[in-house]
Amino acid sequence: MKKIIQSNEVSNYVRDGMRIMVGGFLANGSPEALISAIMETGVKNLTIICNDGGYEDRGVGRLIAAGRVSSLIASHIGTNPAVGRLMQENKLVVKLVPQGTLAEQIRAGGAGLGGILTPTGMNTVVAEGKKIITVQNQDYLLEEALKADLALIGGAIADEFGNLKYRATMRNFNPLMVMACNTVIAEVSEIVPMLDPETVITAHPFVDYILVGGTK
Amino acid sequence: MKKIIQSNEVSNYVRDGMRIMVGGFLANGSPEALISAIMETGVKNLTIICNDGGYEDRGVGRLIAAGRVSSLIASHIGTNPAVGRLMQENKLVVKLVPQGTLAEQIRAGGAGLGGILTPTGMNTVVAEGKKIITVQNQDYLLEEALKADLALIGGAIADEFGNLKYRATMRNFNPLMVMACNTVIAEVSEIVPMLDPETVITAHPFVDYILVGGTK
Amino acid sequence: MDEKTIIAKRIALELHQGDLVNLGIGIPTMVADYIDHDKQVVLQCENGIIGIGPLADCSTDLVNAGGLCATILPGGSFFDSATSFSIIRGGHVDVTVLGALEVDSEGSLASWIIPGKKVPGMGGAMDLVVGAKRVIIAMTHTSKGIPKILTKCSLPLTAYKQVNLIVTEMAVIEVKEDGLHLIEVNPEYSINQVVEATEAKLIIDNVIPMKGIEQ
Amino acid sequence: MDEKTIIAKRIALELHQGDLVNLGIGIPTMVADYIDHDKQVVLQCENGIIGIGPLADCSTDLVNAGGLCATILPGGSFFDSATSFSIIRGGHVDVTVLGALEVDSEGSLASWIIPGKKVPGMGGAMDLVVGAKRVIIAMTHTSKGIPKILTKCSLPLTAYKQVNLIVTEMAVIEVKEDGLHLIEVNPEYSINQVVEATEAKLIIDNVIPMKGIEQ
Repeated sequence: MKKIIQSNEVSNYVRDGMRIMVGGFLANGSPEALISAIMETGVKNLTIICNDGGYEDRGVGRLIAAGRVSSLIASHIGTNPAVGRLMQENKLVVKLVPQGTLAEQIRAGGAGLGGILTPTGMNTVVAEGKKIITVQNQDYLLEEALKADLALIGGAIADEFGNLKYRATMRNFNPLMVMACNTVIAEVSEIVPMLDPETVITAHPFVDYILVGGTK
Repeated sequence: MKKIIQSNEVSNYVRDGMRIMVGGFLANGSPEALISAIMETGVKNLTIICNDGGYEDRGVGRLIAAGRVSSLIASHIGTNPAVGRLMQENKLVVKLVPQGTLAEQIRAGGAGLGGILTPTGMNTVVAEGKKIITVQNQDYLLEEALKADLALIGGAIADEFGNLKYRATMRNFNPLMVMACNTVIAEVSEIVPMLDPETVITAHPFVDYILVGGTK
Repeated sequence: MDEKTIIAKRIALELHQGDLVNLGIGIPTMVADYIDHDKQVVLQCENGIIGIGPLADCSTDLVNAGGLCATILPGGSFFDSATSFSIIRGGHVDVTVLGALEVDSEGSLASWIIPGKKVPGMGGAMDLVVGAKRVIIAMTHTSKGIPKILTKCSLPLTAYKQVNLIVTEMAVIEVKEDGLHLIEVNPEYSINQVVEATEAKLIIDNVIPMKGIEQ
Repeated sequence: MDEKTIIAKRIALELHQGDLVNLGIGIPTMVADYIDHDKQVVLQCENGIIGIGPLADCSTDLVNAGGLCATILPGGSFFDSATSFSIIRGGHVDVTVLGALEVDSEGSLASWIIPGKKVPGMGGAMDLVVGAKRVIIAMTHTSKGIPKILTKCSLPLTAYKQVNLIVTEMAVIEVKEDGLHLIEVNPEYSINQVVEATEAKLIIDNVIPMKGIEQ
């Protein structure tokens, strides 16, 4: 039912300057085969939204280390020395966001909400320049919804209809990102005939393309 | 691990004037045995938050029809004639909320968010008296988070640890409400040894008491 | 063919291959019976299901958005109400088909309350019409002769300027920036009859016979 | 016993029957090794797991919040990052144990950035300290002799007024409305040594020997 693509077809869906959400938490649940496929294309100047900067040799960190990323929105960059180096060389702009805020901003983007009202980051530099909204005598920071052109999803198992479930902690940001992007490519380790309807995490209408290539 | 209670113990956890969230959608996934147990107690003057008014003889509608409810927050009341009748007699105050807004307000209550920014209800009576927040040139209605004292959960299957999954469409508002209430009583049709960790919908720390009594 | 069937058959033509569709209660539900099976249209219900199938006896734990016992088709899935309305509000539903009490020349609609008379509530309708990419209204053209397509809705709105298409037993009307365009008329009626049954001004440029309603 | 072990053992005493606990990276992770098994403390990791177990070889698809391969205990479950932070921000975590670069007399802490030098990012720490019912800081008392418990944090804050307890290898300090109360001192140190190693004013009323650190 869904379009199964090969890794050399990934280039059809990415272009310079694109805004891309990439699933994974410290490369756990990151789409390594899709990232490799994008490394093969010449695309550059990408804006990447991901939980963290990954590692130089794993996860989204590979794209960063290769100089393909000009802007990164993440909660943590301490595991990838390339991030700090490129920031100092003014080749990479990093926006750090509290992890729960990032998750919720992406969810809001997919859910048609304008943003979120969170207590996280109040009275810190995170709050600088942002609106404070008071609800029932408590102050909340208004953090705007996030969307992107493309989602690269990992850690999944698909069924023949294109439904996804995720393996263990590989779920993390993946099911949030599928809702918040115009195009979704999911890397799956296997395709089973049909998932139990009660265990589907991402329903098939949200998946545009599937690449079979994830490690099992 | 969790405290298993009998229906005559439910009275220990409810009292007059309590604010209670009740799961279910037109009584599908409503905790009928818990509702019967509450009917047995003398409690009254309840504030009920539920998707709808149920039916006179099914779901939360039974509590309404019996005059136990003084305030109802719901998205739909057309299936229970008792609601309209009690409203006209000034015995029941009803606040109608768009269904997606209600779901998201309850989720926000459980998630520690102050409220939500939704386009739903803009330029309608739903917007009256509420703050409008503009984000990226679009106007959104600020709808405040909802919490309650007690959640009555239905449609569930538990494991011996107290984890829950829900049967088919009985999931609806149930997993949102467990997060938004101080005390949670779940009515389950059965207790299995252990649910697959990837299929758990409500994790056991959110469940305080379990009543075995739901219809299978 | 009764008027409900005419409306349902015509709307079925508006659904395309792979569309994710939410059908409201009443006439909209009937649309499901006339969808071309080759199209692989997927039906969502706001109570938490993608891939709802035909009605069933109540041996299942599954109901549709009208509370009636139903089935799930292969490939379907269940989710909670917050996820369901993320799908709806987030613009992931391609088409929603809903009934209405009134629709007006700006594409606003009223469907959830008749003050002092009937207060069913809005249920999921306000989210659906704001969130769905395309909003189709399925309703009889008049209420016992009284027009329901108005210059301006008189009842409290469900949403402002969200309707894309109005399908009645008499006509198909498209809502555009400049107003209501009469695009199809049921051959059993004249254009004049449609105009007379409509309070709002209709822009009449290129009317064709109503499609999809052959016996 | 090294200073990290002292801190971890003392903090383990703060966790109670049935608590849902999130342990940060570093010393906080070590706390897990000293929790009394009868207590049924449940560990949550912000990457989406309740019931995390010991580390494992990487034959699983499961990592802890430090990215290390781990296991899940019976009764555990997985969820996405939005749900994980709903649990955290929503006040459902009973205790979080985190490291810090600085803590101050108001209970504010700094832990995520040394401007111009090191910018690891805040990860989930800002949500954890705002959301958890109780915030315990696990850190060495000084950084090579330079106090980390200050009148006022000098580094950018992780959160304002959220810390409840500070546990170091020298002492246990409780944060109250009126300031920092020195409540326990490791018998290897004198109260004076603790005071000298602390920049913030300590309220000293009823000090007892540090609990739980017997060999």
